[in-house]
Amino acid sequence: MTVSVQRHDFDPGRECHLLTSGRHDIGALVTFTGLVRDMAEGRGVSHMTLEHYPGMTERMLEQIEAEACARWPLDASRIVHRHGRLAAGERIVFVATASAHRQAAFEACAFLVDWLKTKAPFWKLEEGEAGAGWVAAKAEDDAAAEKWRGDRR
Amino acid sequence: MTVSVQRHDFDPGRECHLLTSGRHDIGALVTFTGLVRDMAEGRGVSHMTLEHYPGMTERMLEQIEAEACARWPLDASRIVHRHGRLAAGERIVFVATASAHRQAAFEACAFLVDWLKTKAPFWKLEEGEAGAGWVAAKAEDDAAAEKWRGDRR
Amino acid sequence: MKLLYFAWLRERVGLAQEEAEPPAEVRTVGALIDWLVGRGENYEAAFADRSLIRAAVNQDHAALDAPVGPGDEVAFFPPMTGG
Amino acid sequence: MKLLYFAWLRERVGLAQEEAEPPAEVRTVGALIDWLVGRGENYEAAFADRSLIRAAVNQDHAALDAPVGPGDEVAFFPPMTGG
Repeated sequence: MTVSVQRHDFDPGRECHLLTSGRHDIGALVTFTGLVRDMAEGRGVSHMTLEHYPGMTERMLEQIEAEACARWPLDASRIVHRHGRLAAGERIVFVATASAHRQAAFEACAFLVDWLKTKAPFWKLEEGEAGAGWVAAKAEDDAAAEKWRGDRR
Repeated sequence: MTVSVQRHDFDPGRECHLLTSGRHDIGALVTFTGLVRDMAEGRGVSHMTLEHYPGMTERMLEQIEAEACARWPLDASRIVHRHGRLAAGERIVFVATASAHRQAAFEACAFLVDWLKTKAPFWKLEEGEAGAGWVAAKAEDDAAAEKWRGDRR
Repeated sequence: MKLLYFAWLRERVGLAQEEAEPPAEVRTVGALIDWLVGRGENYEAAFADRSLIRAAVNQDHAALDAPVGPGDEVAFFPPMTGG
Repeated sequence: MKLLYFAWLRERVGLAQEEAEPPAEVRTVGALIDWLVGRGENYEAAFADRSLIRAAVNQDHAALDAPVGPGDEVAFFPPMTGG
């Protein structure tokens, strides 16, 4: 159950290894990797700069991870979120959940990604053909986060 | 969109790399890794032998992968399934889905795992303290596969 | 006709595969099972609980009323437990 | 009171952070925004559309009616877009 907020890249394979090595009680490991797309709503994107609120970011990520552990029987979990300027194709975020059973791992991973998007203080500045601009929050992200609210276990 | 049925282990990190490297259009990569648990319904498990139906296995995995690609806008997908005798803690199966958007990647990955369990001709022989025995299919796995039936897109 | 058996069906029949020539009136998976059961106790034991039998014809899942004929590859196995 | 601004709020205010001493009657996040807007055009532009303003008090998300006081760390930012 650890959280990292960092400028440098991470290695999804190594993260998976650290979560499961030496553990024989894990039946399912689900991971999500978010990457910088070269296209957003029809606009070309060359780079993405992630600004964040140091201190609060770690607090929020730890809070949502604790919430996931309270809702699902997780054996391990991990969140890595990068900040700074990233090029198209680069990794932004990694979320992994391990559980005895696959449904818990899938649901907890989707929950973490949905909540992270609306609760962790990150802001994306997109650079592309049309110049630079702050990415607007999506109503569908709020809806995705909201759907877990009534779903306490 | 490739499928492998093999005796030897796979490297989740390398699989992720192969799916996304050089691609700048992928926003979300979701992976599922299934592992041999040392406990199943209260019984200790030391090893698991996976028998399969060579030929049909590959056909079925390709069919369900094609079905996932027809239902969701996937940029890439991958299924690796091992057979033979595995020790507790070893990896059994890897499923990965890549898409521009996270919801498609999450749903398609869960779908592939659910369908694989009820359509791909694999059978597990568990070895443990209490001797060896064939694993019985779970009604919950049928139910998990069934829930996607009405959900065509 | 090529017959294949997997998992505990293989163990109970005592064979992984065999060539068989059922009579011409055996035209479905279900009729093939009936014919096999008449061939000996090992088949009888293997097919005792039909609710646990799954079949494939030419490597596609097949129901009991699916047609079978000479030259087909027919496999019998318990419900699958992969993944 | 320590004030922090992020993303386009930071750009419009023209500051990433500042120390401020609002009068004692400023007791909520909403009242703090009202007071800031009176301080200059940069604040007015930053807080023009309040539906796009989110706040945190001492690094926890806070609503407009959340209390603020001397010694608090108060941050203002647009809706989050991480992940």
